[in-house]
Amino acid sequence: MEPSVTRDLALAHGLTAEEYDRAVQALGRTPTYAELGIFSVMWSEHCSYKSSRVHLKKLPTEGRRLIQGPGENAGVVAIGDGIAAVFKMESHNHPSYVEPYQGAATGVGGILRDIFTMGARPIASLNSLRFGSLEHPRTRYLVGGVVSGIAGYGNSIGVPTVGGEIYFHPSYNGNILVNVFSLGIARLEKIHKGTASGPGNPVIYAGSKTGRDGIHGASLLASSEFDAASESKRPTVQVGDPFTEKLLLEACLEVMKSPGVVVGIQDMGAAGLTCSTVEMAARAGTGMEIDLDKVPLREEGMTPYEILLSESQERMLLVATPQTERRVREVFAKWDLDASVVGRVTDTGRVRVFFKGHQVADVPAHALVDDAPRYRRPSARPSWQEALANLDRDVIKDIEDGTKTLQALSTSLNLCSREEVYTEYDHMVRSNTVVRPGSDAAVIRLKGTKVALALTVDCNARYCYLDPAEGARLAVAEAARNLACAGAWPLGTTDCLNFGNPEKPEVMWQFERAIEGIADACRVLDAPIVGGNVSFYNETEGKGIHPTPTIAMVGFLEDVKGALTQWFRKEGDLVFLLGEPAGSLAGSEYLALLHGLEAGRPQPVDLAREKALHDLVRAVRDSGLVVSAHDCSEGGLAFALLECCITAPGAAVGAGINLEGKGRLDEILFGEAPTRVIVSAPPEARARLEQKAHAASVPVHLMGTVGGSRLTVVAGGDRVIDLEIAPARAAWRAALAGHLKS
Amino acid sequence: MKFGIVVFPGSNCDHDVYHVAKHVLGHEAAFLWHKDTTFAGVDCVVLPGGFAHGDYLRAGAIARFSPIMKAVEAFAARGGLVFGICNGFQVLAEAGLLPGALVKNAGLKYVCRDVYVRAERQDTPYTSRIKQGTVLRIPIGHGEGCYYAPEEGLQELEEKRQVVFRYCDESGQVTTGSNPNGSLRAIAGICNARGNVLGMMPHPDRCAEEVLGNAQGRRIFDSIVYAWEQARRQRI
Amino acid sequence: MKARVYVTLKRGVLDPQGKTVCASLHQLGYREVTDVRVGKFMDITLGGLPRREAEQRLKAMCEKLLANTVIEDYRFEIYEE
Amino acid sequence: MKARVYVTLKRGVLDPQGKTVCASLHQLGYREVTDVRVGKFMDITLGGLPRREAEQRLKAMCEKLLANTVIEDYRFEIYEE
Ligand SMILES: Nc1ncnc2c1ncn2[C@@H]1O[C@H](COP(=O)(O)OP(=O)(O)O)[C@@H](O)[C@H]1O
Ligand SMILES: [Mg+2]
Repeated sequence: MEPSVTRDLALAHGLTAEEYDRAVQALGRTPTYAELGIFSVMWSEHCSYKSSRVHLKKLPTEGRRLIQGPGENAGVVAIGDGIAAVFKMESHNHPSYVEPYQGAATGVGGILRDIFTMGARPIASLNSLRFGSLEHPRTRYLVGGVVSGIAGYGNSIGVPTVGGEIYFHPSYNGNILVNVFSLGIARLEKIHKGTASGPGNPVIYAGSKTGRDGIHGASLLASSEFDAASESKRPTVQVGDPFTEKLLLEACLEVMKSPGVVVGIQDMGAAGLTCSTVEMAARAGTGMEIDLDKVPLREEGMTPYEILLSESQERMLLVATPQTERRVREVFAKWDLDASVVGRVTDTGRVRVFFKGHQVADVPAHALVDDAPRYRRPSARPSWQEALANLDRDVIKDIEDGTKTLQALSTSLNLCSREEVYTEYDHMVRSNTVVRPGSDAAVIRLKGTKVALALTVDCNARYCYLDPAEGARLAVAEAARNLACAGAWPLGTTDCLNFGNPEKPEVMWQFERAIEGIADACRVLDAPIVGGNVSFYNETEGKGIHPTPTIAMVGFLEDVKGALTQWFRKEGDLVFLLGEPAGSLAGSEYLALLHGLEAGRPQPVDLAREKALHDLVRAVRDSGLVVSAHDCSEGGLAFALLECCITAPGAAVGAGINLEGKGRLDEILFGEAPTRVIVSAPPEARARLEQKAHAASVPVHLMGTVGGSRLTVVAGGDRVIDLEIAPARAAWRAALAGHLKS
Repeated sequence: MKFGIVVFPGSNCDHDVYHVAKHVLGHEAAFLWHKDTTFAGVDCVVLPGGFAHGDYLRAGAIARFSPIMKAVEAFAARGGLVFGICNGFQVLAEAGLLPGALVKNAGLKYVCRDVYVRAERQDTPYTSRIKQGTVLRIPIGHGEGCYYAPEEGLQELEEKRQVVFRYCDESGQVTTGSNPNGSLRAIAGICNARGNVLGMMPHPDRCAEEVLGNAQGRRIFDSIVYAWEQARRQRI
Repeated sequence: MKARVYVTLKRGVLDPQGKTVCASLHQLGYREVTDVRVGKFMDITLGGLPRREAEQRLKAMCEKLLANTVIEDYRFEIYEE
Repeated sequence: MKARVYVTLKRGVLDPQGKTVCASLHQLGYREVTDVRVGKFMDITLGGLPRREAEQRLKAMCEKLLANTVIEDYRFEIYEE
C-alpha cells in the first residue's frame, strides 16, 4: 500500500513546507504518492538548481561560435566545416564516496550519455579528482576505486580519457570530488535536442531495463549534507554496465544518422523517467501520456513510484514519429536492446502517468520545470576570511637548499607525476591522441581534417579558499593558458562548481564570488560558458570542502601540426620566460607543503595582460619561433623548469638557468603567479621572439639554455639548484605509486 | 587488397583499424557484422581491439561464439590471413585458433602506454617487411594481456617458432622490467603453426601515422600488404 | 584452518555479467537457463586461531576489505582441512 | 532447479588477485592469513529438466563457455530450491 501524502511525508522527501504548498497549488489538490515523488526530485537542488540559478545567469554564455549554451544536455560549439564540438562536465561526488568504483564508473556513463544524446560521438574525456589527505583511512581505498571505476567504464566503452587533474587536501577527507568531462563531435545538422514536440508522436523507452536501483540516488544524495544517516541511503548506488552503454551509444547514433527519424531524445539520468518526460515536454511546451506497464522492468512488483524515480543506468527516452517508430525499433533490435513505446506526446501541457489502467500522476510539465522554487539565499563573507589573507612573510624561514626543496616538491603528493593514474586510462583508443596526458593540455586530431582540439581542466582550490573571486579568475586563466601553451585558442568553457552547504551564508558568499570571477575571466579571455554543473552540499558533519569551481576548457587548433608540448626538445635551444618573473608565496604549494600554511592573498591576475600573453604564445607558435611552451603554475618557476626537463616521453634533457633574482630565495624559486609561460626556442629565433614580445607588451626574459644532464639554476649570482635530471625524473615518476602504496 | 574488420558488440578499435586500412594504407576496408555468417572478397580479416560483450566472464569468451566466427575459422583453415589485435587476440585464443590464454595482468590494472617489442622472425605475413630482431615501439591498452600456456605448450610454441613478438626494452633485451603484464616468456604476439593467423596484444593501429608521434605500427600493416602482393604474384 | 568467503551483489543490484552470460547461454541453445548471477569467492588459509575468534576476524575482514556492503552481501564457511 | 558453478584458476596458474588480497589483509593486521585464492561462481536457475540431463547440459555449458579449461577448473552442484 502506498502511503497517503501529508505535509510530513513531503518534508521527509526533502521538500520544505513552502515548497510543498507550492506543489499543492500547482496541482490544485493534494499530490498522489507518485506525484510527491516527482515534485521532490524535480525540485531537489540537484535537478532544479534552486539555489544557484539566479547566480548562474551572470555567466557569459554568448559567443560567435556558440550554437547551444546552457539548458540542453550539453553545450555545442561550431568548429568549422559544419562540424560541432559538444561537451559538458558533471560531478559524481557523493556516490563515489559511498562506492568509489561504481560511483565513478556511473559518473562517466552519465556524462557520456549527455553527449551522445545530442547526436554527437564522444571522442575524449577528462576527469578532475580531489581526495582527502593520505592520513585519512579511506583515502587510498577511494583513489584506487575511483580511478579504476573511471578506467573500467571509459576504457570499455572506448572513449579515451586524455587528461585531468588529481589533488589531495584534508578538506576533502569526508567529501571527495569526482568531476568528469566528455566531448563529442557531430555534424551540425545532426545535433538533436531533448524536446518532445508533435502531439501524437510515440514516446520510446530504450536501453536497460528498469530496476529498483538508485531511487532518489543522484537527486537526493547530492542535495543534502552527508552524515551518519546517509548510511540508510546507501543502496541508492548503481552498478554501471559499460557494455550496454556501448550498444546504446551505437544504436542512438545510428537512429540519429538520418534526419527526421528522431524528434527528440534525452537520457534518463538523475530522477530517471520522471525528469526526462517532464523536461522534454516542458521544453517543447507539450504534454505526455505514459503507460508504466510498457516500461521494461528488471524486477517484479515495482510500484509506479519506483518506476518513475528509478535511476537505473543506460536508458534513453526518444520521441519518434508514427512513421519512424518502426525504424527506431529495428535499430535497437539490431543492437540487442529493449525499445518499447511507452506513451504519446500530447498537447495538454501535462504529463499524465498510467499504471494498470489507473492514472497515478497528472502534473503540469511547465510548472515543474519553470516554476520550480528559486532562492536567493543569504550570503555573508565568512568571519575568518580576512584573517586568512594575512601572511607575515617574516615568520617564514627562507630555504637554505634550493636543490633539496625542489626534490621535496617534485616528489610531493600534489606535484609528482600523474602517470600512475593516467596509464590506467585508455588515453589512445580512437587513435586521435596527438598530445597524450602529461603536457599542459591534451590535443586530439579530428580525422579527415587538418584541425585539432585541445583539452584541459584546472582549478587551484586553495586559491579559491583564500579568495574565491580571484581563485576562480585564476582557474579560468590557467585553463586558457594551458590551451595557449598547446597552441590553441579557447572555443568554450564548461564548469563544475563544487561547494559546501548553500544554506550557509559563508558558502553562498564563496559561490557568488566564484561565479563573479569566472564570469569576468571568461569574458575577457573570450571563452564563453556552454554549460556546467553545480554540486552543493559537499559537507560532512558540518565541515565543507575548499570551494572548488573546476574549469574545463576546449581549445581549437587550425592545424594539428602546430600543437605544442611543454618539454624542452633540443640541446642549445634558449629558454625564455614570457611574463613577470616575480612570484608570491601566498597560497603556494611550497608554503602548504613545507610550512603547513594556507594563507595570503593569491597573486591576482590582470586579465588583459593574461590575454596578451596567450595571444603572444599562439603568435610565436604560428611563426615557428618556439618549440615548447609550459605554463608556470603550482610549484613556481623552479618546478616548472624541472617539468620542462623531465616530462618528455622520450629522453630527458637538462638546462642551465640564470635568474636575476633579488629577495627571498623561496619566493624566486617557488613563488606562484599567473601570466607566466616558459618557452624554448632555437637561438636564431631570439631577436624575432623578443621583438614580438615587446610589440605585445609582454615582458620577456632570456633565462638560459637547454642542454646537459643537469638542471642548474643560478640566482643573484649563487648556484641555488643543481640537480641531476635522470634520477630526479625517476623519483618524480615513481612518487605517486609510492605515496599510494602506504 | 581488402581488409574485413569484424565488429563485435563492444568492439571499440574497429574504426581505428578501418582508418588505417583505408585512409593510411589506401586499401579497401569493410566492416563484418558479428551476426553475419559469411563474408566474401576479403583478403585479411582483422579482429579489432575493444571489449567484445563487455569482456564479461573472460575476455573474448562470448565473442568466439558469434556467428561470424565459423566463417572466420573456415577462412583461416583455407590459409586466409586472420589478424587479432588485443581483444582480437583474446578472441582467437578463446576460439582455439591460437594456443594458450590471456589472463589478468600481473599488476591487476589496465595498462595503457608504449612498450617495446622485438620481432622474432621475418617469415610471417605480418613481419614480411620487418627484419628479425627489429625493435618496435607500440602502445598497449589492456587489463587481461598476460599470456599463459602450460609448460609443454610453451615449449611447442618455441619449437615451432610461433612466438612472433616479445616484450623487450628499447635495446631489444628481454627483461623483467620491460614486460608490462607478466606474460610467460615475455610473449606479446604469436601465430599459428601455419603462420597465417596472428594475435598480438600491442596496438599497431594506434601508431601508424606520424601525426600521432609514431608510425612504427604501420610496418606491420605494410608487411601484410607486401605479403599479400607477393602471394598474389605467385598465384598469377 | 580454511575459510571460504562468498561475495555476491545484493538482490536488486544489476549484475551485468550475469545478464550477459545468461544471454550468451541462450544463444548457445541453453534455453532452460532463466537466470544467472555471478559472484566471487575467496579461499583463505588461516593460522591457528580458536574458531570463535577466527569467525569474528573473518567478519571484520569481509566488512573492511573483501566486500563493499553498499552493494554486496557476503557469507563465509569455516572448515578444518 | 538451481546450480552453482565454481570456477577456479588451475594450480600452477598465478593468481595475482589472491596474492594482492592476502597482502592487503596483512596490512590491515590479519597476519594469521597465510594464503588467499580467488575464484568465481555462477548461480544458475534452470527450467525443469530431469537431473541427469541437467547435469550433462551443465557440463557442456562449463566446457564451452563458463570455464576456459586451459587455465581454469570447474565444479558444480545441483540443488532444488
Ligand atoms: N586524473 C587524471 N587523469 C588523467 N590525466 C591526468 C590526471 N591528473 C593529471 N593528469 C595529467 O597529468 C598532467 C599534469 O597535471 P597537472 O599538474 O594538473 O597539469 P597542469 O598544472 O599543467 O594543469 C596533465 O597532462 C594532466 O592532464
Ligand atoms: Mg592544473
